[in-house]
This record gives sequence, structure tokens and C-alpha cells, in this order.
Amino acid sequence: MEAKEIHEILIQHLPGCVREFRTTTADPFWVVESERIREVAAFLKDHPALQFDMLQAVTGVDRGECFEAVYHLTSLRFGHSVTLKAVLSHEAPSIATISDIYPAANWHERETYDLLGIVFTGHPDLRRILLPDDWEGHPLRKDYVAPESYHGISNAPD
Amino acid sequence: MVQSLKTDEILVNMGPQHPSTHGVLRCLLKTDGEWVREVWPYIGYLHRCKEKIAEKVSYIQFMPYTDRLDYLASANNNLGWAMAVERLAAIEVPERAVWLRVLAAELNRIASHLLSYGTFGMEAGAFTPFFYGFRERETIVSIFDQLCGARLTYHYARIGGVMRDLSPETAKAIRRFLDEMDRRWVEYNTLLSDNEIFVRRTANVGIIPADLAIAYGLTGPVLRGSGVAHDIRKAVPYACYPKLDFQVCIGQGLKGTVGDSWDRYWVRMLEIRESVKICRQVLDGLPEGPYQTKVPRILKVPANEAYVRTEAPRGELGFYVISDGTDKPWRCRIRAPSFCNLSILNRIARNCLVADVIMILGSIDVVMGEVDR
Amino acid sequence: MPGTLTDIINFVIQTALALVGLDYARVPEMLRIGAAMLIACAAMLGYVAVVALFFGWAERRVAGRMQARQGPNIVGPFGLLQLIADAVKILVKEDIIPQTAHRFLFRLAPILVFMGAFAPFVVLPFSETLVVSNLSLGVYYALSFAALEVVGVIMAGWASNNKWSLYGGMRLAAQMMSYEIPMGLAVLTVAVLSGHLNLRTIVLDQQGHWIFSWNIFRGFPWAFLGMFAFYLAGLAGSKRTPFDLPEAESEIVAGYHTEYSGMRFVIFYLSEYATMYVVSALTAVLFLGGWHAPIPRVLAWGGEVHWEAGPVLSALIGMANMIGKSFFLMFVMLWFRWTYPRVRVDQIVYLCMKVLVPLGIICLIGASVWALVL
Amino acid sequence: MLDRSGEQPRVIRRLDGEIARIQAKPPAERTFQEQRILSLYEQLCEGRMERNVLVLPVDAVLNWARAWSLWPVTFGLACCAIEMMATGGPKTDIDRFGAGAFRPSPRQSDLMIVAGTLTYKMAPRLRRVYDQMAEPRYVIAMGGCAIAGGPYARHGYHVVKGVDRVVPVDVYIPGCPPRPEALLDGIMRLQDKIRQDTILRVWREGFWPWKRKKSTKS
Repeated sequence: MEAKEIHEILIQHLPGCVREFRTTTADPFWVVESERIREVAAFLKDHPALQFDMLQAVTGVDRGECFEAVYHLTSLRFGHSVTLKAVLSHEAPSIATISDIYPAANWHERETYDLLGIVFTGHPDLRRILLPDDWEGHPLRKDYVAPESYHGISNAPD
Repeated sequence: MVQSLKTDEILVNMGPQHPSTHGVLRCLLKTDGEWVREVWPYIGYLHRCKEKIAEKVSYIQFMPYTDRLDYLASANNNLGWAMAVERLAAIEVPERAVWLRVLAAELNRIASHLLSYGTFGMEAGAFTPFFYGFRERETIVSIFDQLCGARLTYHYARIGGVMRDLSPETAKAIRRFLDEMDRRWVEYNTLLSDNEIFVRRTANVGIIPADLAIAYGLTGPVLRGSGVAHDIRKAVPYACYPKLDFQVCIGQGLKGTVGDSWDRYWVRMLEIRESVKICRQVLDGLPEGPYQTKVPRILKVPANEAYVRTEAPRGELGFYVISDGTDKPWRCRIRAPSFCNLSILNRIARNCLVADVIMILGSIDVVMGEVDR
Repeated sequence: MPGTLTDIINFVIQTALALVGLDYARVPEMLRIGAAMLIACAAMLGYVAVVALFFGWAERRVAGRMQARQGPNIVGPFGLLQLIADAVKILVKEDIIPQTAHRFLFRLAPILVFMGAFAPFVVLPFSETLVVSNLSLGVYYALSFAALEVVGVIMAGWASNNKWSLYGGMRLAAQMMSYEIPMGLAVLTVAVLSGHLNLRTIVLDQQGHWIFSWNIFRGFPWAFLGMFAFYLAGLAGSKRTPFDLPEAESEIVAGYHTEYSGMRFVIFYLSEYATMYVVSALTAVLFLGGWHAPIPRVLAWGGEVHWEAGPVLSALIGMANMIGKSFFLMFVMLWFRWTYPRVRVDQIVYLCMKVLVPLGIICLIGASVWALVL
Repeated sequence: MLDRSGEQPRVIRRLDGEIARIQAKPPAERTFQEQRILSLYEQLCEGRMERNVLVLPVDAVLNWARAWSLWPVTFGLACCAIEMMATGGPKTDIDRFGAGAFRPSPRQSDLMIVAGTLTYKMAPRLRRVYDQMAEPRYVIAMGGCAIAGGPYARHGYHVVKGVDRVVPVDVYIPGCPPRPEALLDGIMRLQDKIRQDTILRVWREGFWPWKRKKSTKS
């Protein structure tokens, strides 16, 4: 199914959800209202003509003035895929989890929390996943500064 | 009586230094005697900051880092990154380079599956398959040595083409290897696949039903082992795959239930044969022409974004790249197949024996370099 | 004619003392027996060490051959000194006792394990004369001492205060406790067939027509099946692949000897090979005709033509036969190890309780019926 | 400073008067040259004491055994671990050198090949494995990451820049990853290093069990 048709189904069934539909990039994407991400995800998963049954990745992007949470969904049955984006505030980035709709999102959300500090509310187990528990800061933020040392091991280059 | 016999549950830490956790994975097991009640994987012991580095170095400079993502399948990673950047910058790749990339990727897939065969055998307690797998892998590695001068981190696919052309001698060596591989494949099966003990260790162990596999976003042989015929090479054809004739191998539950460890293992074995087939076709149909286009040394990519999917030996390798007009990506997200495949471990490795956890882990075949990035 | 190795040693000492003009008969009897036993044990200990070193080397060479590589071949000719280097290195290596370990049991465990592995050597007959002690309940003695090993391993597993060690110890406990049953049943099959528990008499019983007087063929098919039960159970008892669960390195790191280093680890290593040898030698003695040659007597001086060839030569030939058979069976163990995967902990009990024990019982009943009928 | 026999080598005897003159001087008045001569003399005497007929054969045997029986611990971190495995493979069989018995338990192994990138999360574990190994123990840092952080040295916030910040390293093998031949070469260099070792070093630190400090390893 083409992106345009998916877009039509989306605005028809979920009015007011899609803030923007961009087709100028190599992959088209939808910017959805961040409060309604669960609704959109559940709809995309269950709609018989769409059936986006697989979540490929949840990505966090630091845009400088705001954060973006990006969701890549695909349908094994029909072979089409969508990219959803939700814009979050830079001060307290937070969005509802979709890990109960897509179990695959569990680790992706943990990773996004770990590296970018985006809080996924309702996540069953939101801990750091890649970095040690006592690590300070979120490295993929643009203003991140690497620590001088960690547990007595110097981080200075030779 | 049964109540009074109840034993205590203990927590056992398997890893990060454990002989069979494929590197530095740490699993916390809650065990009741030999029975494992629950497994919690802990990752990040090899977190090498790849995504941060991608933002700090240029598109061309990031290519060597993709080598070290899934270090068993460097050629596949190179292919994915090159395709992503080419799509963003709209670079046309000569046809010969596309075919050569596919040749490298498929050879690497064989090498990766051979290693997986070996380590899986070793985890089952049989040491010899490991050396048999390595013997053939060594041939592939020396072919790569001829092709691009490296044994493990090939850096073969470059943005806009490949690094070097295929020489007739190398082509001959590849053909010789492919013929040998057909014979060896039978030998492998005699040694391990049909071994009664091995079958009993793996069949009906760690069953992943198809719907669960899809829900957890599993890809590659792990998904296909559950009977889902999903292969990016067929689903979203890229490179020269549409012109090639090959099959998507799926698990059929030959020795047990569909989606058990043996099926996942068997899918890999079948894929070795399919890859051999692909390599032959590529060698036969290799078009003439240049192997590289001119790409500016400082490659400035216009503001754009793309999610490019390729089929790595472990599943769908996705590069989600956001460019901002400079020579460095604004954000690069690597969707690593092993990361998603591993996330199901907690779900399927319940109420099984300690030895089964090892077999399940081995059949999922994770590479920590890719899980932790 | 001297009866056992101890007698031979006594004889040698006596002769040597007589040469320097001393009367051995005036030495108290206890001292005489003790001295002879001590020397015989030292000889056996040396033999165990040599067997372990040789098979340690052979294992790596055989593994190399089976795995399309060389194996150790640089240290000494054919890498023969490799195991010497390993032994010297590991003997001077630091010996760690973890702080949280139970110090006494941690030290005691390897000794018990080695005792269990070494004690059966006392009754193993190498030829008609070459046996340290010709016990009338030889088989019984060997099997009961083998059970001591379990205690040692459980002790090692528990005293290390390491969870993986504990797993190893418990696995071995389950494994060996259950595998002693089919082992005992198979031995009983032989005992019923020959009517003895003395290993020397059992071998002497198998004297006769080429290989057809050996127990595997004499009690066909019961002893034939019994041999497989015995050998498999012994394989499990000596913790070899496919039954190497107590030290399964891909599952439980190194099992019960995870925390052992240096000297104490060597003892575990030695006793593993010693147990392998004991199992192989017992199989040879019980089922494969012991020191009798497998070729017709026209071609060999083994078997009943012993004394025709002179006592020393016949003893040597018998020994060669015996060691040859044992080494072949040990080689089969190596072969297993480098071919098969490991079974799982439930499968190992399944194999014992549902396959080998019924097999053993059938063999025993069958052999009893045959003993009554024939 | 003299050895127990009282015999001095000829070179030293010739220097005897000179040395005595320098020794008679108060330390503050000695010139740089004289200090050099004195320290060389001391070193020579010490070296001579270690090379006696009792120690040499023991050294020879122990070093031979240690050099030819380097059991590595099964410890792979990243990409280099694959090349480490390949070194054990059929083509470059590390077992030929007696170093092929990969032990799963650090207690029984002599050599830790740090093959791959060490991260901050992993560093305490690496240190722990090293601590668990029994003396004498050796460490090979294999590959650029283990030497100095490799390609991650600049922007890798989570990568330890050199494994020698955590454990002492005996041999460094450059490469990314080093070829199996390079690892074999590294093992030979380590053997060279082991051959220079002397038992006296261990003796001073307490060779006899009853003189040695009680083991306090975790």
C-alpha cells in the first residue's frame, strides 16, 4: 500500500492525530500528536487493511530545541511500512510507552531512555540498558560531555 | 510432602565472562535446582558508542565502524551503510559494484553461519564442529584477504561502489570454495545436524511461536525458524537480489515443533546452501563495467532522512540516518537484528534447564558487538 | 611361583637382601607386607601418572587429528613433552583457596577423589601374576571405592562456595548414584556367568578358544549387552563426553573444579584419567578376556600357553594384551568425546533409569537362566 | 655486594680500587660519572648473584614449562575474539604451542588474552577475572582497542582507553584485529619474556608456602 493511502486511512479513522505528513524526504513520515501515540500504534496494528504487526525500531532524536521519538513499523503481510514521529519538549521529554502493544518496543524504549533520557511513561521496567546504572547523563544528547573518569579509571586520551 | 520438599530458588550470574555467552552477555538466572525459572539478560558490556561516533565523524569515515558492528558480517554491514548514504545523497552505483557487494555479502553470510554452526556445536558440548566450521571459514576469510586485504573487517563496500575489482584468480578461488562447500555441507550434517544427542538437545527446546516472534520484532533465521517466510531480500528487494533465484528457507518442525532451536539451526544450514547458490549466480552473471563512481572526498549530504533495511545474517539490519546538509549525519540509528532477537530471551527461556538456556542462546545466535553497538 | 605383584616384590627384596647377606625372613611380617605394598602402590602411582600424561597428550593429538589440525607438536618430538611442561607448570602454580571456601573440605576433596580413582588399581590384574592384591571380592572392592569419588566431588562442589561448583557436584551425585546400578547389574551378569567375584579368576575362566571363550561371547547375548551397559555406565562414572555434565564448560564454567588451581586441579585431572583407565581395564577384564590374546594361540603365547613361554615373558605378553585392550577402550572414550555433543541432565537420568537399568536386569535374568540351563 | 664465594669477576677486580675510592667518598661529592659507575657495579654484582649454578637449572626448567604451557582463559570481548578463535582453528593451530587448552575457569589458566574493546561496564569484571587467576599470570592486550581504545579512543565515552589502565599488560599486539599470525607472534614474544624470568624474583616475594602471605583472593 502506498503512503498516501495509509495517510487517508489514518486521517479518516483518527482525525486530529496526524500533525504533519511529509513526503519530501526519502522515506515519508507522519508527525503525530505525542499524547495519542498509543492510540495510533494500536490502530495501525489492528486495522485489517494495514496490519502493522512488527515494530522495527524506536529511535530518539535530539533536534536541539526539541526531542523526537521515531517509530518504524512494518507489516509482514502487506510489506508496507510507516515512520511515525512524535515531538517532545526538550526540558522534560516524556511519552507514553507502546511496549504493551508492541513487546519489541520494550528494549528499544529502554535504550532510548538510556541514551537520550526520553521517559516512557507506563513502561514496566524503565532502567538503563546499555550503560552502567550509575552512569551520569545521556550520551546521545547534543550537549553531552563525556566524564573525566569513571570509578577511578581515567578517561583522558593517551 | 511436596510442600516440605520445596527447595530454595537461587540467583546465578551467567556471564559476562562465561564460555558460551557469545562474548560479554550477562544473564541472571533464577534457578530452582537445575530448573531455570527466569532469565534476565543484561547487555551493554560492549557498548562502544557507535551512534555517538556516527554523529562525530563523516559519512565516509563511519564505514569502518560498521565493520565492527556485527563483526562476523562486516560485508553485510558495509552494504547497509553504503546503501543508506547512497539513498540519502542520491548516488548512482555502477551495476558491477552492486553485484560485487552482493557477492561479498553472501560469502560473508556463509562465513557467519559457519561460525554459528561451530559455536552452537560447542555449546552443545561437541568441539569438533567448531573446528570444521572454522576450516571452511578460513577459506572464505582468505578469499576476502585476496579481495580486500582484510580478514575480518573488510571495509569492502564503499560509498559509490566497492573498494577493488574482482580478479580472475579470486573468482576462481571462490568457485573452488563453492564446490568444496557443497561436499562439506553433507559432512556437517552427518556430524551434527542428524546426531541423535544433538537433536534431543535442541528439538522442542525454546519454541518461539510465529506470532510471538513477530510481536518481539525478531528477524532473520530466528523469525524464519518459526515458519514465517520473511526475508528482506524478497520482501523489499534491494541490490541485485531481484535478478537472482533463491529460496527463503523456513523452519518446518522436522525434528520437533516449528520454531524450536533445531529449526533455527536448520534454517541457517539451509541458508548456507542458498548463499552458495547465490554466489554461483553472481559469478556467472557479473556485469562488466566500472566498479566505482566518483564520490567527493568530503561528501555533503542534503537534509534528508531514510530508513534502509538489508538482510544481514542475523536478520534485518536497518540504518535510520538523518542528514542535515553537512558532511556528518545528524543522527544515525542502527537497528541491530541481534538486539531485537535477544529481547525475547526472557520470554522463551522459562521453566527449562540450565543447559537449555545455553542452547536457546546459541540458536538465537547473537553478536554482542551488534547488540550493544 | 609367586602369586601377586606383592609376592614378586617380596621375592625381589628377599633376593636382593640375600645378596648382601641379610635374612629377610627375620624382618617382622607386618613390615615385610607393608614394605611390599608400599612399593607396589608407588609403582601403581607411577603407572597412573604415566597413563594420565600419555593420555593427556594422546587426547590433544587425537583431538587435533579429528579436528583437521595438528595438536601439540613443537614441545619435544611429536609434542611428547607437552604434558610434562603442563605438569611442571601447574605444579609450581599458585594454589588458591578462596576466602569464602571451607578450607578443610576444600583440601580434603581432591584427596578423596583421587583415592576413589586410585584404589581400584590395586585389584586390577595386568597378567596372571601381576596384580597388587588378589582380593577374593575384587570387583566389589573396585566398585565400592569408585563410589568414594562421588563424596569427594560433592565435597569439592560444596566447599568451593561457588554456585557453578555446586551445580557440578550435584550433577555428578545424581549421575554417579544412578549409574552405579547398571554398572553393578552388568558386573552381576558376569559374576553369575563365571561364579566368582575375584578378577583374576574371572579372567582365568575366560581362557580357551580364541575370543569365543571371552565373556562377551560366552554368555551371548547377555554379557554382550551387559558390556555396553557397563562401558556406558563407566563412561558416565568417569565424567567423559557425552556424560561430562559435572564439568560441562559451556554450561557451568568448569563444574566442581571451577575454584581449584595448581596442584589440586592436577589431582582432579589425574583422577579423571585414572577412572577412565579403571573403567576400561575392568571392561577388558570382565568381558574381553583380560590378558588373553585375541588371536589364535598358534600365533601368540598368551592365554594357556603362558608357562611355555617362561614366566617373565608370559607376564609381559599378558600385560601387553591387557594394556592394549584398556588403551583401545580409552581411545574409544576419546573418540566419543571429540564426536558427540553432551546430553542434558534429565536425559542422562532417563538413559540410566529407563534404558540401562532394564537392560542390566534383563541381562542378569538371562544370564541366570543360562547358568541354570546350560 | 660481593657474592658469598668472595670471588669477583676479572672486570670487577680491575675496577676494585676505583670502586673503593668512589665508595669512600660521601654520596654528595660523587660526580655523575662516578655515580653511574657505582650503580653499574651494584647491578653487576646483583646480577651475578642471581646467576649461580643452583638457580640456573631450576630457572631453565620452570621457564621452559611455563613458556610452553600457556593456558589461556576463555575470555573474548569483541571482534578480536573471533581472530583469537581463528588462531585456535585448523590453519594456525595455537595448540601446537601448548597454548590451546582454553580453560573456562580463570583459576586454572595462565594467560588472559584481552581480545577486544574494554568498556567501563566491563572493566570491573575484567579486573576480577585477572584477580582470580593464579600466579604466574600473564596478560596479552590484543588489538587496538585493548592497547589504547582503538578507533573508539576519540569519541567513545564508554570505552576504556587501554586495558593497561585496569590490569598490567605483558605483551601488546597491534592490529584491528591482529591476524592470527600476529597473535602467535605475540605468544612467542611472551615466551621470550617468560624465559628471562628467574625464580629468585618469586623467592624474594615468598616462594615457600609458609613464608608467603596468606592468599586473600576473592
